[in-house]
Amino acid sequence: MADTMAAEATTHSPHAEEHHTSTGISNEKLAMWVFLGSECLLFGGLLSVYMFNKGRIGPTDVGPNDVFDIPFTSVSSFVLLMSSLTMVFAVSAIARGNLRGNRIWLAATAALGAIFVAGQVYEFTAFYSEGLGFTTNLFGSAFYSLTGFHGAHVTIGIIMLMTLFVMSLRGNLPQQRAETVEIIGLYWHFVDIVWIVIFTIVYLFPQ
Amino acid sequence: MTVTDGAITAPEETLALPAGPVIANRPLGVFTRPQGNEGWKSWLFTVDHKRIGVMYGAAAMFFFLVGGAEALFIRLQLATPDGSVIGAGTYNGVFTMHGVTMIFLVAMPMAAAFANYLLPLQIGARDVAFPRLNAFSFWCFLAGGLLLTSSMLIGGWFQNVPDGGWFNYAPNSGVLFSPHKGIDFYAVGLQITGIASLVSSINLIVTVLNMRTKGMSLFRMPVLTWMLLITQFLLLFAIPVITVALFLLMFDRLWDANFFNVAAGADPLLWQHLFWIFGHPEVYILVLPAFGIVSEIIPTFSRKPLFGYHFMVASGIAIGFMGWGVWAHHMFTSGIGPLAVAAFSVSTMFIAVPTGVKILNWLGTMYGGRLRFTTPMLYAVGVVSMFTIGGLSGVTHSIAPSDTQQTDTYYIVAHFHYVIFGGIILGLFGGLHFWWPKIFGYMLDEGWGKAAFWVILIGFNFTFGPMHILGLQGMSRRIATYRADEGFAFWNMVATIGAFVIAIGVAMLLWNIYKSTRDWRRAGRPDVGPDPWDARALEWMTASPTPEHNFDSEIEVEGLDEFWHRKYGKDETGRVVRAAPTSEVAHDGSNTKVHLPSPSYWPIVLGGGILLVGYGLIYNLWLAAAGVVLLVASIYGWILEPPDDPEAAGHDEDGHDDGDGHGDADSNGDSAEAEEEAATVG
Amino acid sequence: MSKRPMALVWLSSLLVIAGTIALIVVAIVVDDNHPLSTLSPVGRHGREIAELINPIFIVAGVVFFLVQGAVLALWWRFRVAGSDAGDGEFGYYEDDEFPEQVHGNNRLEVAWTLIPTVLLAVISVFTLIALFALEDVEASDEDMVVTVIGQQWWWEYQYHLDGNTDTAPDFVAANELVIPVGVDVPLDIKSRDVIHAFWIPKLNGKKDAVPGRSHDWVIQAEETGTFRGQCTEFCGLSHGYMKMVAVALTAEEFAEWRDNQITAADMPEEGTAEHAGWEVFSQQCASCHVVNGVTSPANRGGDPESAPDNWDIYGEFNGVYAGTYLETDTLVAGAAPNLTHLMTRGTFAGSIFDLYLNAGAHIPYLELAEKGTLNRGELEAWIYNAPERKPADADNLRGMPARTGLSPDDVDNVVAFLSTLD
Amino acid sequence: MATVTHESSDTAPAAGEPASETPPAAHTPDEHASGGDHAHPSDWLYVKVAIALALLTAFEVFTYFETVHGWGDTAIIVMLVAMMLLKFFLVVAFFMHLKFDAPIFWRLFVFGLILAMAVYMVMLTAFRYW
Ligand code: HEA
Ligand code: HEA
Ligand code: HEC
Ligand code: CUA
Ligand SMILES: [Cu+2]
Repeated sequence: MADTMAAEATTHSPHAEEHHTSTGISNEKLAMWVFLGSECLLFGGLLSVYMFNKGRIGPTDVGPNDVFDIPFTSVSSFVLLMSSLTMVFAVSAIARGNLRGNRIWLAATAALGAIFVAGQVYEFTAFYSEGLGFTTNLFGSAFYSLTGFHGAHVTIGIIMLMTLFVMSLRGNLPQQRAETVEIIGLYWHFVDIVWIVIFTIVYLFPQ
Repeated sequence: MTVTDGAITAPEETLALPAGPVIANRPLGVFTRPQGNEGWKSWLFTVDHKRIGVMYGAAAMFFFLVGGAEALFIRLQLATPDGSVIGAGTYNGVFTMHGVTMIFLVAMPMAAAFANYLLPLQIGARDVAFPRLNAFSFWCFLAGGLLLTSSMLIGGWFQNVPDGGWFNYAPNSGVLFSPHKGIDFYAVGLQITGIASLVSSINLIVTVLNMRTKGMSLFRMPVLTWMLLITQFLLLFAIPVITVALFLLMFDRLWDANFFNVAAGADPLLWQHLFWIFGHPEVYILVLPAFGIVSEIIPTFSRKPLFGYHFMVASGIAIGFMGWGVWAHHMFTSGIGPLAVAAFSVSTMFIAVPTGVKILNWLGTMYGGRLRFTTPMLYAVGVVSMFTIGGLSGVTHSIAPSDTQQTDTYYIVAHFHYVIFGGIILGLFGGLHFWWPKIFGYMLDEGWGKAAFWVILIGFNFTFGPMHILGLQGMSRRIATYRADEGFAFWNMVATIGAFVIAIGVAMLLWNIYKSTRDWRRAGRPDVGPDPWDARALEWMTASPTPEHNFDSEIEVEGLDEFWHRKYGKDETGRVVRAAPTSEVAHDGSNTKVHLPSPSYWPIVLGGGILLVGYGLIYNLWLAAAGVVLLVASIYGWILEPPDDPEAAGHDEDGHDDGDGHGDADSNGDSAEAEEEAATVG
Repeated sequence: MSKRPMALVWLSSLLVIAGTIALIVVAIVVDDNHPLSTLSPVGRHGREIAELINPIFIVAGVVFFLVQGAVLALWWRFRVAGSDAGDGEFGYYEDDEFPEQVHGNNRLEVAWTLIPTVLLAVISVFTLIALFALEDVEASDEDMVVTVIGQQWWWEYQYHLDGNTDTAPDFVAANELVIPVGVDVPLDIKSRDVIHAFWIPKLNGKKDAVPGRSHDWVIQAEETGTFRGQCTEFCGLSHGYMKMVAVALTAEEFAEWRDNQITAADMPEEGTAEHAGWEVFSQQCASCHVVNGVTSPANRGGDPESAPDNWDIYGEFNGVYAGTYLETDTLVAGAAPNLTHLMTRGTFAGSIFDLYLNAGAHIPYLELAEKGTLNRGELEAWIYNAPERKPADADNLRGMPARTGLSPDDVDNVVAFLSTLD
Repeated sequence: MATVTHESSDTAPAAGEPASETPPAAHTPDEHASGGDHAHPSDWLYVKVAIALALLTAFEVFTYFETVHGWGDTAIIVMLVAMMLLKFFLVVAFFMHLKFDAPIFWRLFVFGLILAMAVYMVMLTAFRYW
């Protein structure tokens, strides 16, 4: 949805170089922040559902301690964290007019994101083989829902980054559109901070 | 502005992306934009906030008849003891659909109709911030609404209808206890209308913050704009909560998750918390727009500015805030701890304070005024009076110990119909009469309007007044029938008669619309002019019906009630006198040089994709996959679409004569077709 | 036009309001024959609640009158005659007709913020006092605690005479909760399937029965008598037909009733209609219903040696007088009322049918089985085809299935057998 | 018509009421320096932030292993939450430019954040503690 929003602009303000708005802020960027405010409630809800339910399992059920592989998840968390760095590089490259740099960093961000998602897929299959399915117990349902929603957000982010990358290749992402990259970047960083929270609360909290 | 092929050394493709020069050409053959405003297409592909508003209104009115018909069946079944008009199973489906339809498909979209139509006008804007997104919100809402409503027909009459009540408590909503597909329809349908509300809330928030005309600072905005803004914020933060709840429900029902599986250790109260964290802000989402409408109508017909403008705004904000801290008053008996009960009981009570401020300020506005009881004014004063009754019974619910006697009885049903019908529906009907001339260019008949009001008001009180008594005498809600020896027969019969009186009133209202339209057409009378009521806010400053481009030129605002102050001034003695005739102040809509966004195919296609995904989730995942493909395709189509149709060369110069571009009474556009001109095509 | 005599204005509006109020007051005060009314409490809690809310109703009434009166007064005082809008002439007022343009008044605003605040602060104090007072359970000689279990669509009562709800109950009853008068009876409210709510309006407010949770509640009756109730949380198909009754007896009567409930049923003599009924019952009914003493766990597909079944998902104990979970892990009720003392009840099937035709006020509760005339027609119809009498979904283990395979003789015999269960 | 002053100039609100006619705010980009070319922090700053984030993460993971388990769960949770919040605000402030950008973004986002925390905290604690 984010890119559909971001893509709205010129339909109403063809003179987009100059922001013709009451606050001086572009509509798209404001919309993204408003949207992120709303996302706080979404992830907050999912996280609460997880915290509420993680302990509601029988003594012999598969629980967090049985499946979590902290070293592995730490690495993939680190990868996602670093993708935020490459993302800001992409933004700052295009802001300076360095289109090639922008492309490189966009691709790098997407790649790091993809590694993270791949790690998540691996993690899910590993957990599944250890006996934790989506339907196994409340912990399973809540865990997969929360991390799955996050994974879906990352995936959408990757698709948007790839789209930007292709656009850039085809010359449709000139410096004047730096804000598009910045807006997608906001989304990307948000997904990252959500993971910061998930990683701490879901994985690292003493069970 | 439109740049045709070759005029710029444009790269292969062009995109309607933010920031940067517009490079318009035609990327692939399919990605053109539809043309102008001709016939039905002009409605399907429109991105004009006014048409979208009208469509919201028409859809809401349609669903109101559906929900009202369901209400009549409820009342028929309950008219006598041991009623047998519809069986228990059907009854459960009927009251569930009645509640869901009325809340999500009537009250919310009807408020959205006013928000879409009026919000940009009141802040002097050309359109909302994201016109295509706005169109998408509508189609998405309609998709959700149709999906929900279709549950009554698919697989047999009322066979697959949601039957868990509108708040659909777990675990009764699980597959185990409701094995047919009804509750899937509920979960998926509300999820879809939720997306619509969320998108439109983002859009409207950005619109208000960013699209205000020159000088329109926040505290010069009309109170309606303020209330709508607060409503959008409530939606922004409340929708995700129900989204989470509905996802859990969907996962449980469709893919065997355990969120509400008590045997696996789940606690059903989780659903209640999530639902009401959404649900209580939701009731203020419903009522604040109506409050805003009342705040526009009363000053106009009192010939006075709104009493205590800042307090009205502040109390609206206070209600918005406090609305987040009271949700558990719906759960006083569900087993939350005594401290929680105490806290939520007290927090709930104090919402009466800001609400009371509103009521009293309306009275203050009327005080000393020159009150003209036109139809809109009747409805507005009706709100002041009837909402107070509902509010007061609300305060008696907030007394937690006595709520244990009241909850889930008809006393509650009485409360919320007084606030909802007496507050929201009356308010919205008032708005309908008030802005009708602005939207369509002619007045509704006052005689019929007033008559309909009185019939509705009387019927309403006869329907819901007795429910207070029934509730206190112990009649539970959601029961398909009651025993003869329980003593509920008399007042139930009164309520049923009352409901049919309301139906007559509603029929009179519809007849009024039909008759006024017909008379106006036949007599060939001219449009009413910009300002039939001598009103105050900016929307009255442009021609009626509003031209497609809204205002001929940008308005510079210097104060609250700008339009009124342009019409009136004070002479040396301080008396209010006419400063300029309305015709001089208002725009006549003749400017044809305003740039307008082209219509677009993609919002409705995207809505269609979502509808497919919806049915797919319920019936067959392959269908959902097809829907996803359509969805992704239309998102890319959306992005790749040029901002204007390159074929429509000279788009700007050609101008936009509005003609009767805003449809006829029944808003389906078919008879309007003939009168519309193909304005955009060169 | 607008200069009507104010006296007349007030008179007419007052008349309308007074008329309405009179009607309502009559309707409420003449509160006879409303067995579920919250307005005429008989229990301590119901009374305390009423004492809390009645003054608040009055406060609300005063606010109601002030606001409605203000609306009417402003209406009559400040209205100007209407003009026709539809006649092509637009604009409602002559240009020079303007009232004073008042924008607001801060002192008024503060006043009408503060006054309701203070009022509500006072109300909230009383509310909190009442709230916590109602939490207390008054000690009594009785240790008894009743576990109340809601299920689709009837109520089970497990009596724990020693107050220990972790052990097996002493006996089990259905739909009619019998209590001694004048003492607080603690309840422990649970559910076997979906959420229900236990509510005897004349005694106390309601409390939800939530599966997986156990809620404390308490009822007390200040007078002996029969008090009706209704499940008030929507619980699916037959929610409207899920009622219950509380019966308050004197201490002696209660003891008599209790001692009878603990006894098991006697096996009917062979060769009698009752015995024939028992045979049918064992085959057709005992897979769900228990009659202590004459049905066996084997009837319920259990192992006769290892009886009784473990049916309670909340505790570890084995209930002797249990219904059966047909499917414990999915938490569908599937349990059926224990019928050991069916005839000592006044109603059956979620208290929607009277078990005796002439019961009414004439027959004291304990003498129902002796003196009452059995409501045979309804009972037979129920046994023959229960879902027709009360909406149910027996295929999904919710409610009692039709027994249309029974011959008229079988039904007669079963009823004969059931009549011995007193 | 006699000399007419424009009414809006003297619709002064009743005494004491906050002035309703606040100076025109719209179209003066009051909240924000300009439309997009605000001072971008240097890439080196980003790298420093990233290093801080990495270190914090490393320390977080470190708490998980045996060495610090002697500290007790509460202490660990407090530390973890502190580090989590620090990381959170580093990303938001620097990577998402909130430190440099228009305050309205900050307000919108933080409002959602605080609302979410408050509401869900109340919900979760209500289950257990009150
Ligand atoms: C438009 C929708 C709307 C509005 C505005 C309100 C407003 C209020 N509601 Fe209502 N409510 C509903 C819609 C609404 N409600 C619905 C739909 C339900 C049922 C849901 C379901 O179960 O299906 C419900 C249920 C409901 C309950 C739960 C009842 C139960 O199920 O047990 C409670 C409990 O506290 C409650 C309280 C209140 C209060 C205190 C207000 C306050 O905001 C009212 C404030 C207004 C006034 C008080 C009047 C004006 C004030 C003055 C004139 C000042 C002087 C007044 C005093 C000093 C008292 N409502
Ligand atoms: C916007 C909200 C709204 C509105 C406007 C209404 C309007 C009405 N409601 Fe509403 N009602 C709810 C929201 C609303 N309701 C909710 C949320 C519930 C709770 C549901 C639940 O428990 O889950 C509820 C429950 C509810 C009950 C309780 C059911 C129960 O608990 O068992 C009853 C009972 O009388 C009732 C009656 C009515 C009536 C008579 C109207 C009337 O005012 C309706 C008037 C309208 C008409 C009469 C339409 C006119 C129709 C025609 C002219 C003919 C029709 C023609 C065609 C279809 C072509 N409603
Ligand atoms: C599959 C289970 C099942 C079988 C078999 C069954 N019943 Fe029932 N019975 C129930 C349930 C469940 C109820 C409660 C129904 C209700 O009130 O909604 C019930 C209620 C009753 C009641 C009313 C009890 C009360 O206290 O209100 C009677 C009497 C009764 N059954 C008799 C019979 C007889 C006689 C038979 C056999 C001919 C029979 N039942 C067979 C499940 C069963
Ligand atoms: Cu049980 Cu309603
Ligand atoms: Cu509420």
